[in-house]
Amino acid sequence: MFDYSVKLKNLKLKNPVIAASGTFGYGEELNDFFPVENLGALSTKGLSLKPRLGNPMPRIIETPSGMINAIGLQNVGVEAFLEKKLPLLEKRQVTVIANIFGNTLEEYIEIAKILESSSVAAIELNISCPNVKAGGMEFGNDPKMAAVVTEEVRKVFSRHLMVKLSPNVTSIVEIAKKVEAAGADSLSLINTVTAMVINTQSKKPMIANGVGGLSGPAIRPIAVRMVAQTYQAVKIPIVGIGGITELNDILEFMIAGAAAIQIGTSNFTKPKIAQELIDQLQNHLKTEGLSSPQELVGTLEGF
Amino acid sequence: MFDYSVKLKNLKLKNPVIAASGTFGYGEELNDFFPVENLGALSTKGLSLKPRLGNPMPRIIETPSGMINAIGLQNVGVEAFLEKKLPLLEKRQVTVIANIFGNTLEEYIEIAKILESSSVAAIELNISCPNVKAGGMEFGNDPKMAAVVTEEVRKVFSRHLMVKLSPNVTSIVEIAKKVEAAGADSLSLINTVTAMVINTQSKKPMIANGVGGLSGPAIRPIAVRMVAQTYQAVKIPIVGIGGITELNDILEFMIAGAAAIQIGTSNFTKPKIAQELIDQLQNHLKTEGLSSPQELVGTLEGF
Amino acid sequence: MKASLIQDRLCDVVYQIPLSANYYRLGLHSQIDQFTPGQFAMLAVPQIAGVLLRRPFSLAKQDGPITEILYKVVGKGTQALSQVDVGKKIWMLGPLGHGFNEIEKINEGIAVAGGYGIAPFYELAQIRKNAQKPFTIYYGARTQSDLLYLEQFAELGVTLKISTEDGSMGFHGKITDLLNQDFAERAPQKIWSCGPMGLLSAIKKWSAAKQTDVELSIEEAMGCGTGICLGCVVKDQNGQYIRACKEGPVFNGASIDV
Amino acid sequence: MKASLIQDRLCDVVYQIPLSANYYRLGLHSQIDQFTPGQFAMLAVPQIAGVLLRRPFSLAKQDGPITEILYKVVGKGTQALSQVDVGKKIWMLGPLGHGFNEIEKINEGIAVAGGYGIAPFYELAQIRKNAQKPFTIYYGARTQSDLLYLEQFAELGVTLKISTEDGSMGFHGKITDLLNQDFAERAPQKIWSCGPMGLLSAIKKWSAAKQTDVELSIEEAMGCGTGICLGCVVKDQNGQYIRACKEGPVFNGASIDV
Ligand SMILES: Cc1cc2nc3c(=O)[nH]c(=O)nc-3n(C[C@H](O)[C@H](O)[C@H](O)COP(=O)(O)OP(=O)(O)OC[C@H]3O[C@@H](n4cnc5c(N)ncnc54)[C@H](O)[C@@H]3O)c2cc1C
Ligand SMILES: Cc1cc2nc3c(=O)[nH]c(=O)nc-3n(C[C@H](O)[C@H](O)[C@H](O)COP(=O)(O)OP(=O)(O)OC[C@H]3O[C@@H](n4cnc5c(N)ncnc54)[C@H](O)[C@@H]3O)c2cc1C
Ligand SMILES: Cc1cc2nc3c(=O)[nH]c(=O)nc-3n(C[C@H](O)[C@H](O)[C@H](O)COP(=O)(O)O)c2cc1C
Ligand SMILES: Cc1cc2nc3c(=O)[nH]c(=O)nc-3n(C[C@H](O)[C@H](O)[C@H](O)COP(=O)(O)O)c2cc1C
Ligand code: FES
Ligand code: FES
Repeated sequence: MFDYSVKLKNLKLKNPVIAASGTFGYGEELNDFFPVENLGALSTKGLSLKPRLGNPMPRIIETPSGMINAIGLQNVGVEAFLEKKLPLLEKRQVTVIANIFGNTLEEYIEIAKILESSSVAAIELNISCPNVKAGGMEFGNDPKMAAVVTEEVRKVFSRHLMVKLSPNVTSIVEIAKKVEAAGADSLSLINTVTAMVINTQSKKPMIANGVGGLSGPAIRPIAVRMVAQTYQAVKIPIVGIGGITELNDILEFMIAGAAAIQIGTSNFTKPKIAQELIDQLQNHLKTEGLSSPQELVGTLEGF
Repeated sequence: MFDYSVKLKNLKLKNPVIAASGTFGYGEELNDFFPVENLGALSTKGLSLKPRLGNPMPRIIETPSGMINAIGLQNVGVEAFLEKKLPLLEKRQVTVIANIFGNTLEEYIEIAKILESSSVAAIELNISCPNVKAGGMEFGNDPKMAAVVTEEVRKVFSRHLMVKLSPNVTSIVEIAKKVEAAGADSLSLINTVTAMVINTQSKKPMIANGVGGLSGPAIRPIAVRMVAQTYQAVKIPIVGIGGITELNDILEFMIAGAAAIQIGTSNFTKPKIAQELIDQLQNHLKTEGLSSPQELVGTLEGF
Repeated sequence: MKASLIQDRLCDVVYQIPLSANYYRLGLHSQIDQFTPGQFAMLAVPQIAGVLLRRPFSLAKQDGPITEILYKVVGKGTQALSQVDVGKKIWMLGPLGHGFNEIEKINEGIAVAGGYGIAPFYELAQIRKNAQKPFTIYYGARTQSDLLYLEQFAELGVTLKISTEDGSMGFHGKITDLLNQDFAERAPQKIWSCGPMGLLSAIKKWSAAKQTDVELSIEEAMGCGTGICLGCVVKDQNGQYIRACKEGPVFNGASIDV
Repeated sequence: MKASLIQDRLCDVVYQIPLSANYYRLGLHSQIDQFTPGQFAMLAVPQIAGVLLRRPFSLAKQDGPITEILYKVVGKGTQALSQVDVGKKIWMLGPLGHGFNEIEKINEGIAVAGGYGIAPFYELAQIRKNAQKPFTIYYGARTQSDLLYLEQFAELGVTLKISTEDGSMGFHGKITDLLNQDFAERAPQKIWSCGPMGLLSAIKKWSAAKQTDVELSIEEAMGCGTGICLGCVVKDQNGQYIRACKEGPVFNGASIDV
């Protein structure tokens, strides 16, 4: 019996394909176009306690096989999300993962509390955010801070807690282990790689914020490496992210150890890509005679 | 008066374009084809105390706008280099930078001592190498170890000491500062980004070593970011490396703060690229009415 | 005007005609029903040398199943696009965004266009003609060879008011100077404008001074064209960022900060 | 044979002929003087979808200024190559590496080829013909449609010994079985071989048993083709890694570990 669903501990997905945070809006934008409820899950644009204006323009620039963004986490805020955006997703029975971030530990906790009494299936903790109280050092770049924020959110949120890891660190494995010990249910990786492009005419960065986050196929080999390394070090499920554009990319991540995957930048270049990959993956698994996606996970040999 | 030469402290280059280590052999391979002496300098394939066999095949794999290599630092060893390879470079009056690495601190020191009594103009210390004595942790990923190896080599090598930094760290700025304080004359960055591609048929990594180093245009925006950040933090000159394929890329690095640059992977895709870029850069500087490359360095605004 | 559903379709290239000044007319067998001038499409240009994202282009004209795009080669994506031969295929996502309003209703509407900002006015002129309304385009360019579609506009009975920066054709100077001259006494009933940001700012200012209704089609770098990346925003009158691709690209001049 | 200097030249595509089984004959206006069969070139295939590196191909034939490449579409680089129309241009770096030896000297030399390993033997057959030496090619393939250049070899007076895995043409079975049959009593004077690694290993073993001189043209992933990346190595008889692109791709069978 073929079962296409995936269980990340207490989070059940109808299939392993998740739309990545910040690359699928709040699920309403592609509505005419795409049956959002077909997704394994939708990770929302990052939510903060208060609405955020975001960065000035320009915010994006293409790079070789990639793009840099510095949207500045523009979002409606967690309250407006629950009021205005979530109902549509509820109506369509989408599995919603609320991607959240704060500038202080208190903000993270506050948002998580608010979400505890909502219908979202899970929180994805974006810890690649500068901690204003710690002088701008990112939560996600310091194993200790990453553990603290996980632990505190864990206390106030009882459903699935996914923690999204930053690749801009010396050892993602060390952070993964700390976050696991602090009570995370799963890990998603990777977030974007910090990068810059310079306009050689104006001598200014091509995005207003100076640096931004590199995503797309360019970073896929970095992400696959990090998933493979992390898989060897933790027991909780891993969600693989980075440059997925075709079926073979999903297979790479799953073989490396990802129980589910997220599609980001590819939603921009091909808005129906998630649906196509959901179908293709299902066909592939059946053709290979596998009874569930799980059978592929972590089958990497010789590493 | 237009002056195309570049001074990295005590190291004078006839132009700012250096062939990157491991991507131009020992200078003899492209001989028929390319007047090696036209290069600003040539950084040799990484040299170790004893000859090294290198990794099994496959050693390279293409990735989106990049490639991964795990050559395993195959090289003839420092003695054979001095005896068999250096004479040709001396004859052609090439400015030679000896790229060196060791598995232990002692090996680094030993090689540097040997080179002290040779004609090489500079050492480029490749610290992205696993330290066998410290359980495989890379020298270059730990600020303290990076400083120690710099300091010790500094004691035995009196000419130009360039230290090549790894991008696989949380803060390249922190390491740069430590290495500067330890006596480096210049910094070159970046080395390759650790990455992996999986063969989804065989379920094995596409390169025998498992992981390898990502290079090429894909990593350029990461490298430019790191150069810009490091330039703000150190006083010694910076040599920019990563994905340079055309004139505009060189300008990006120089504006970000690189006093010179190295060309790596592009030598594979276009063996005359270094010569072309030397000419194009010179023309550009003249057209812009600059009297030396130095006038571009660190002119980045709004960061 | 009935809205066409967004579609993403692999279209045959039915023509690719080089014009002056690195401009091309591209015909795509899109099978779009119709679009509102000002709407655009995201084209998947060939992914040469690391090109990843699609590129936005105004829809210039619909002729049965064929959509025309007027584009200028400015970088590697448009360069790659210009190399696509007739008979090859290109993915086109569209029509996207909101176009110009009141095209058939307004009696004395004028357009102000600069550069490839002329594109939407080809279809717009057709609609005005079908609706038997007069139509004048103020069309500014650097030099004569940058002026496109002149014959087509003549056929559609459009009154063309041309200005060039170098005086090689029409009025010598800026398009706003020409507007000042022609509308010294009165104001046009409505302005539809499309072109570089500098032009749009000038037209917005000019219209405000004249207290005339103006719609601006703005151009921002676009990542997705569908509202999901937040890469293309512009500030509205409340200082909030709204999306050029979704809420725009055509905005009421008063509602945005350009 | 005098060696041609390595050059990197932007060549016109003069023909691009689709054959069976996804094979193509590509004609490039390279202006190479000549090459030694077994030498190869690095072609800059179109950099579609992140393709970065050049791809190595054996030089199949030189006809005046035109170099012929015989290639099979196996991945995205060769796919992109097959889309390049006549009249477009491609960078070609070559001739590279060391080719087969004693082509004109040996009296009773045979070739053993598999797959696109047949390519170098087109020129080699021409040289043998010019030198008035007989030439037999043992040519193994999966099935009949994988067999290329059959007419050309006939014209050049080559004796073709064909084996296919499915028996659709010639001997039904492996090429080594056919060799065993034909050379039961004696051994060929020399073997030149090119094809997949599996074939080369088998031929090396077979030749060693027969104590016959064998040259193998080996195929490894290549980053540069010029000896600077160390990405294409093979072990020599001392266990040292040597470069397929520089010391090879043709090696004396005894000198390498395949
Ligand atoms: C709604 C909308 C409608 C449009 N309609 C049309 C239309 O109808 N016709 C049309 O021709 N265009 C139109 N455009 C513009 C079109 O989308 C762009 O011209 C196109 O995307 C350029 O792509 P490219 O790859 O050729 O250029 P890119 O390579 O992306 O470069 C674009 C510009 O930026 C510059 N640039 C890029 N990188 C750098 C760098 N590192 N340093 C300095 N400068 C740099 C280039 O020189 C070039 O001028 C429209 C845009 C929008 C948003
Ligand atoms: C000296 C030499 C001479 C040669 N001569 C010829 C010749 O004359 N004619 C000829 O046709 N070829 C020749 N080749 C081979 C030719 O170079 C290759 O076929 C070509 O480089 C393939 O390029 P590609 O981009 O199409 O394939 P790639 O996309 O690079 O892939 C190559 C192969 O690897 C597989 N592959 C790639 N990525 C993955 C992955 N992630 N997981 C699993 N499998 C994967 C592909 O399916 C394909 O089979 C020669 C090679 C050498 C070294
Ligand atoms: C435009 C854009 C906005 C993003 N916004 C967020 C965000 O709000 N929160 C977050 O955790 N990640 C965000 N990301 C990161 C993606 O979710 C994803 O981790 C990253 O893009 C790598 O995947 P990809 O290569 O498939 O795009 C954003 C990425 C992009 C491109
Ligand atoms: C095949 C290959 C071999 C390399 N060998 C070395 C080496 O021996 N020592 C070293 O310091 N860097 C080595 N590098 C790294 C390059 O010198 C350079 O830092 C890196 O490739 C980034 O530059 P690029 O993107 O221009 O290639 C090697 C890179 C490649 C691709
Ligand atoms: S282009 Fe992505 S939101 Fe507008
Ligand atoms: S392909 Fe680079 S050394 Fe042979």
